[in-house]
Amino acid sequence: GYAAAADKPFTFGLLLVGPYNDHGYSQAHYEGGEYVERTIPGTKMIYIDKVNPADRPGITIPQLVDDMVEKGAELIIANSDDMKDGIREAARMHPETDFIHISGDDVITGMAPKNLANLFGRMEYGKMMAGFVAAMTSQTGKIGYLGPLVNDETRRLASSCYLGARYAWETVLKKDPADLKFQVTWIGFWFNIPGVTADPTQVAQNFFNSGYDVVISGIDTTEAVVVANQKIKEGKEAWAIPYDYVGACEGASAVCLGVPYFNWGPGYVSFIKKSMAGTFASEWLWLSPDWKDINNIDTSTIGFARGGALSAESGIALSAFISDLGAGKLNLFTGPLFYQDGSVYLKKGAVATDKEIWYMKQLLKGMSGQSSAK
Amino acid sequence: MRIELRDMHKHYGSIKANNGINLTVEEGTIHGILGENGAGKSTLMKVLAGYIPKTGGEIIIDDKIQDYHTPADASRRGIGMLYQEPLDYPPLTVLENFMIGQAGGVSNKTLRFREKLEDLIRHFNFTIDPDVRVKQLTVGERQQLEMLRLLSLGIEVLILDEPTTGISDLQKEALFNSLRRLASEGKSVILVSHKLKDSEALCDRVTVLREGEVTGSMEKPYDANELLSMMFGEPPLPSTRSPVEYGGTVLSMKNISGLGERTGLSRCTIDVREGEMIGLAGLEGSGQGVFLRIAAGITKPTDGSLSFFGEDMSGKNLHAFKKAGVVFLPASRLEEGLMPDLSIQEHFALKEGGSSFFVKWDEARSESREKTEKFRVKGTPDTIAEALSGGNQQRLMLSLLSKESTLLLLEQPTRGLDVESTNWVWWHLSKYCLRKTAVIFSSTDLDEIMSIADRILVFFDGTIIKDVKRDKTDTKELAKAIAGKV
Amino acid sequence: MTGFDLTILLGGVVAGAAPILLATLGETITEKAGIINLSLDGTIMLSAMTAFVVAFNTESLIAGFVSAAVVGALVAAVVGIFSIYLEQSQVAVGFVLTLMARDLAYFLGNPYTRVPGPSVGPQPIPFLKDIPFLGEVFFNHSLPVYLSLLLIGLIWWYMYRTPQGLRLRSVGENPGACFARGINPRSLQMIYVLCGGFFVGLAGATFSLCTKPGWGRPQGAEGTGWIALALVIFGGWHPIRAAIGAYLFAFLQVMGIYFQEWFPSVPAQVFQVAPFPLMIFTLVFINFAQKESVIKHAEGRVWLKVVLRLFSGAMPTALGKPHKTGQ
Amino acid sequence: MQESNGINTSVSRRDNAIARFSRDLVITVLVVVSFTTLIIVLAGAPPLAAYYHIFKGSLGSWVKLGHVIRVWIPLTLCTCGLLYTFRIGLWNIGVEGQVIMGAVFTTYVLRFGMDGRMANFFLIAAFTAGVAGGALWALIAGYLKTKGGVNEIFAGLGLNFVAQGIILWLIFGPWKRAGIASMSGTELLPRELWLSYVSTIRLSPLGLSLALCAIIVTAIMLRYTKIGLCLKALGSNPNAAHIFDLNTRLYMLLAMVFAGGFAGLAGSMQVTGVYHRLIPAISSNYGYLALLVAMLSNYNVWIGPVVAFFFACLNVGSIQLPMMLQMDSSLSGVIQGALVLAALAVHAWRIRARRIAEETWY
Ligand SMILES: Nc1ncnc2c1ncn2[C@@H]1O[C@H](COP(=O)(O)OP(=O)(O)OP(=O)(O)O)[C@@H](O)[C@H]1O
Ligand SMILES: Nc1ncnc2c1ncn2[C@@H]1O[C@H](COP(=O)(O)OP(=O)(O)OP(=O)(O)O)[C@@H](O)[C@H]1O
Ligand SMILES: [Mg+2]
Ligand SMILES: [Mg+2]
Repeated sequence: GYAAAADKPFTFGLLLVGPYNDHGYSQAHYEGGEYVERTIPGTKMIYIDKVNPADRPGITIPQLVDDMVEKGAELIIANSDDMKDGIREAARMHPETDFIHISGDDVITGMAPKNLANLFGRMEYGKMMAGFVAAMTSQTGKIGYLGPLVNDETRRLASSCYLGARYAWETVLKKDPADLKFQVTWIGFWFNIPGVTADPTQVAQNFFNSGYDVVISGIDTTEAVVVANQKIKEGKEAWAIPYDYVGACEGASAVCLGVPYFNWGPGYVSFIKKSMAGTFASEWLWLSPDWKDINNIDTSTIGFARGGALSAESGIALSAFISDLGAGKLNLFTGPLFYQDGSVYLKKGAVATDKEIWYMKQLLKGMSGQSSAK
Repeated sequence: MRIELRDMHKHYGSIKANNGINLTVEEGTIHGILGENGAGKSTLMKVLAGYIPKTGGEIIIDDKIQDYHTPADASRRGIGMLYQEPLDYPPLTVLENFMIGQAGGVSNKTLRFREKLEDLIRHFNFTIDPDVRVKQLTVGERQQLEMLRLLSLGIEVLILDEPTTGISDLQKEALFNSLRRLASEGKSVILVSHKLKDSEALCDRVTVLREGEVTGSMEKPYDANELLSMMFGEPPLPSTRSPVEYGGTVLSMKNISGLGERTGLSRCTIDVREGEMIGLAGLEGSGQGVFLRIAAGITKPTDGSLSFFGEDMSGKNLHAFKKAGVVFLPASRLEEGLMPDLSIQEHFALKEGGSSFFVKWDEARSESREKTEKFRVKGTPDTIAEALSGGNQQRLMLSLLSKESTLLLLEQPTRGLDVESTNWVWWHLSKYCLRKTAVIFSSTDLDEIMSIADRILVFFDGTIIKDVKRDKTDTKELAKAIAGKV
Repeated sequence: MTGFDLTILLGGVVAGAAPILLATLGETITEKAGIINLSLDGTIMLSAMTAFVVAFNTESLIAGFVSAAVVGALVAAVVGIFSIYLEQSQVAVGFVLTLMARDLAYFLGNPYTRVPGPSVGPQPIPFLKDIPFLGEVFFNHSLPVYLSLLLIGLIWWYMYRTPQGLRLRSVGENPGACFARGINPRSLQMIYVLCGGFFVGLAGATFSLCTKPGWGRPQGAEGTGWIALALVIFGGWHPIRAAIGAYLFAFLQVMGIYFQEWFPSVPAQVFQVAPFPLMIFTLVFINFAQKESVIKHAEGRVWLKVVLRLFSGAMPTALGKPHKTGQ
Repeated sequence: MQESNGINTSVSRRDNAIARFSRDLVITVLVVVSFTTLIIVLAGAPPLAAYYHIFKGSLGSWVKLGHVIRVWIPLTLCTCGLLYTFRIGLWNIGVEGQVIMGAVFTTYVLRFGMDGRMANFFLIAAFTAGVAGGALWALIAGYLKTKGGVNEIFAGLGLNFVAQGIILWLIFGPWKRAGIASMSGTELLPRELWLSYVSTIRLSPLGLSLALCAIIVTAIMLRYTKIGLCLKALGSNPNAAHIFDLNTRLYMLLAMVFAGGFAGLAGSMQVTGVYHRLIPAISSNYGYLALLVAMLSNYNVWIGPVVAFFFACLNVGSIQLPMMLQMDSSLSGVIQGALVLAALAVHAWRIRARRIAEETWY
């Protein structure tokens, strides 16, 4: 990249996997882009949403990148794991443009060209909080996790959820570990594609129908909350924890325990500043929450917005949990931890390295559900 | 009720199906409409019945000009029609067929109509079971049912379009008796037909149409020759063919049985020799169709053996039969015989077997030119088959036959043809017999079979109940056989 | 989910089948009258979108359902006009509309993607819902579900027990004969095309306001139209057998979730397509059951007869061949 | 459609046919434009801007033209294939699944060449496999039709969904990336196995020439060969087949094989030329779209590719709508559908007009 001339605005492009207004993952990115426009004067966002073969048959990532470059984009952000190959190919085609791939690992694996960087947030902390409040709230001790597709990231996040839940169940509530059931059901993609993925609505309904009273969503869309709402109308006890987007609890205060969300603004800003200054470099950035205030829009990449259904005492417990995490008093990725098949993940007392956390090879022992698409 | 038609016109594009027809039908009479194929009979009647719109002219009922456009209006004015091709619902039951068009609303009216129907059946002493499906009835019974339905609507004028095709003489008698009865009850009946005999037997008065115009009309007693000349211009010459001596056995069937039509075919055994002209008599659908199709290799027999020139054909496919020189012409031309959307030229290109990958268009064109010439087909190489008239379609099919054929199987080859075309067809086919080709044809017209065939097979309920030389029998005997009495 | 409870499962089936059942019944009516409305898949999407958007803006569920039904009827009207009055290929028109209506739905519904909106609440029927097993399965649902249940019997009664129903069947058998009997086949067919489309529209509304509340892309109704079309055949153009087919299908879909855990080696996605091979097999069998030789073979063998009757789908004779202008 | 009688000379028939065609075209376009404009206004967007962006987004630059042609190639291949089945009166709606299976078979072969050696050999083998795969899938539908008596529309539909299931099973199962199961598809192919393209316009000359060959071959097959004639004949009246000793089943299967073969080829193109891997939506709905193309071009082998090109422009250009106007890009689908409907309507209206003229002839 090169420094943008003062007169002409610095244009950056955003490739969103879902609808920009999906109240989930993509909207979080979209608003991150808007944040950049607000905070760095002279920047302009162009975006294209629903970038997935189901919604835009026949469209390829390089093709979209070509178009954005034509429109003057100097930095392009691809926000989904499954744009990996496309964005790499495009980066090779356009060496003078800078690229950020969200949730990718090309930089670690060394496959990334010089103009491609990776950015992600340490959502496992958010997920721990989600699991924590889930276990604090659950009456039946049965927690359902609505998983997307199986890969390192999703295994990592599901496991973090479980660790948070287990901590609340055993250490805070002092209940019998045997009574905690944590079930992961994968639908096959980040959102429902009829006839392709399992139907998240039906999966969630099945959770609630068979005694699970808290459903944590790992997917980008809001089925968990919608179904929970239906269930309380039927007079059942049901809670849900959506994902990704700070506003995901809107209109669902009766069932929503809170939402772990991404705040992409800070990450974007740091990269775009570099690109404008011409100091953009291929790096792997994995941003933590700002423990001083995890909901600070200017500093914290990961946040947890509390929902209307969160009880007061759970709320207090959550605050304590968060401050412990922040102070480093508590690290749930500490051994002994075992994989589902019983093999060792972390030896007794060992603390997981970033790589060990990033490449989570299986679900953890104590969780049920598929560890990998066999 | 008195019907008068003044200067009726019905045009189809350039074709004047009816061209200024005047006609009067008196109350309580049976009025015959005679005419060759395509004379305009059906068209005229369909207009009268409100089934098709007229192009011009007036319909006057009891001295009042009436203008109506649908069959409903017509029947409200007391006019009902039995169409040439039965318009009913084979999969539904007799009672349901009877009800459709009469019963409305959502309340269940089955009982009332059942009574009504059974009364009528008794009145005309027919034998129809209200609960069987119409597809199980014979053509005759279907006509009877249709007639009862019309009468129950309070019809004053009953139109029948060629009701005597494909029904047994017994059924024909039953029909005629009931028609006479209707006339005696003061209703008017209009009977459309090709067949002089029928009209003579029944009608008080006949009107003859030709090329859409009235060529004359006549009271009883009728002068057949004069009627014929009204119908065809000059009376047609009866067909003559020189006798041929037969050669070896072409086709031999042993205990052949097969499925199809209503009756199927069971345990049929015959030998056919070169140069023979065999006529298949019997009611439509008594097994002739199956017989022909099995012989042609289109339908596979369920058991029995079949051979050509001594070679066993069981298990052989259609292609093998073609190789053996078997040719089959079905009764329905556009449905089974020709490709409606293909031009005459394309038909010849299609017939031209050969192993070449590309089509030889120029050859096809020239061949179609000369053949249409030779067979007097009214059309150019580019005319599509659908646009040809029935007779011309028949001619086209004959022109597609190859000379080398050893066995011709013809299903009602003259159905729907006027006498001239008919004679021409037979004259043409007789040439095949001279070439030692065996010809087997079916027909519903006994007289035709008697005059053409030199050997006759009578079918009844899927079996051959009679197999005689023409000169060893007579019409009466055959008629009885057709009705099942041997 | 280890907790496998038949009652809950069947309850879920009855509820889940509601929209596809409505669509299937609607199409059964249309095809019984001799017209194929191939546009089902798109129609459902378009009406689902309409239902949600209208209900969202007017905050009236009724308005949502009504407008959806109207939209369904409108699309059907296009099919009807093209095939009955303009004498165009029904399959062609229907297919085009399938794609077009779906895209139209996505296009117009775009601003409403994933916005939380109104949805039909459950309406357990007092007393009835307390019947041990049946209560949970049949009487613990929302109104659209009850409607779908009700329509099965209603439509059967109308078709086979009323003179009007007789007309409906007759026009599907032979429109020409209807014309000769003073029934106007075209308007009659048009009526039932509209009527069928109306129910399909309701099916769409049931999706976006009840079964899968909300609008989005994908909405979750994609593909059901095709399944409904297959079920009509599966049901041999008989409302009750079509309904059985619909429930069988819903059952398989729900089971997919359990299968995922019972056969972990098979990816979840595969179970989603399980019903289609089944449909093909049924169609083959239906055809097989109508073969003359088979029927002859069945003579005397009672059980075989029963099986054959089960599969003997009597297709309306004039299906796809509307009445041509009288010439 | 057919001339009422063959008397008028072919010449005069041709030029008044052209006149009729152009008149129809104008009417159709007018109808569609007004309809689409209405829709866009309904969606609260500026129609002219929308059309402008679609145009600029499809033909605005060489690169974009390249993208258009890359869509046009598989679309044309499918359309050509469909002409065979339409000729014999089969509604091969299963073309979608045939594209998918073509892609699957292609990928299967290429997986043996992942190390990138003997690339050309593997590419040729892969294309052959692709054709075979599509043809095979079509044959199944064909057999269901000829032997099982299953209406080809439902057989085809069912098989489409089955193919979808198979491709998903492969991507999420046996062919998944190590440890990962994701919609993003199978492992990326090595560059050696990508169809070489002119980088300035991202266009593969091989693909282009394949499509052009397909058009010419089809044109010749249908007009000048026995097969073409027989297909037409059977399409006109299968019941008369035995009179001309035509094997209906054989020709039905043959037509299906042709259709499936071309569709499979399109599938190979998608894998080697576009996505460079197998993804669940590999067919990109080109099969269904091709059905519309065939209909709109009135099953004419020369008009077909033109329509296909126009449709490709719509598909590529419509991406601008969300970018520039926050409109959904499915507008392109609406326009395409409206076109076909309007064309059908105009066609029907013409027939009516002619009939009325004849009725009132004196
Ligand atoms: N579909 C059509 N298109 C154009 N012309 C047609 C069509 N159908 C019939 N005709 C014309 O109608 C005339 C006669 O056809 P039709 O078979 O109805 O008459 P017909 O008197 O029964 O002939 P035949 O006595 O030989 O059976 C022919 O000149 C034919 O060209
Ligand atoms: N639908 C039609 N289109 C074109 N021409 C027609 C049509 N119906 C009838 N005709 C023409 O009208 C003329 C009279 O036909 P019509 O059916 O009345 O003859 P017909 O006397 O009933 O002959 P048949 O004894 O074969 O029934 C025929 O030449 C035929 O070509
Ligand atoms: Mg007649
Ligand atoms: Mg005739």
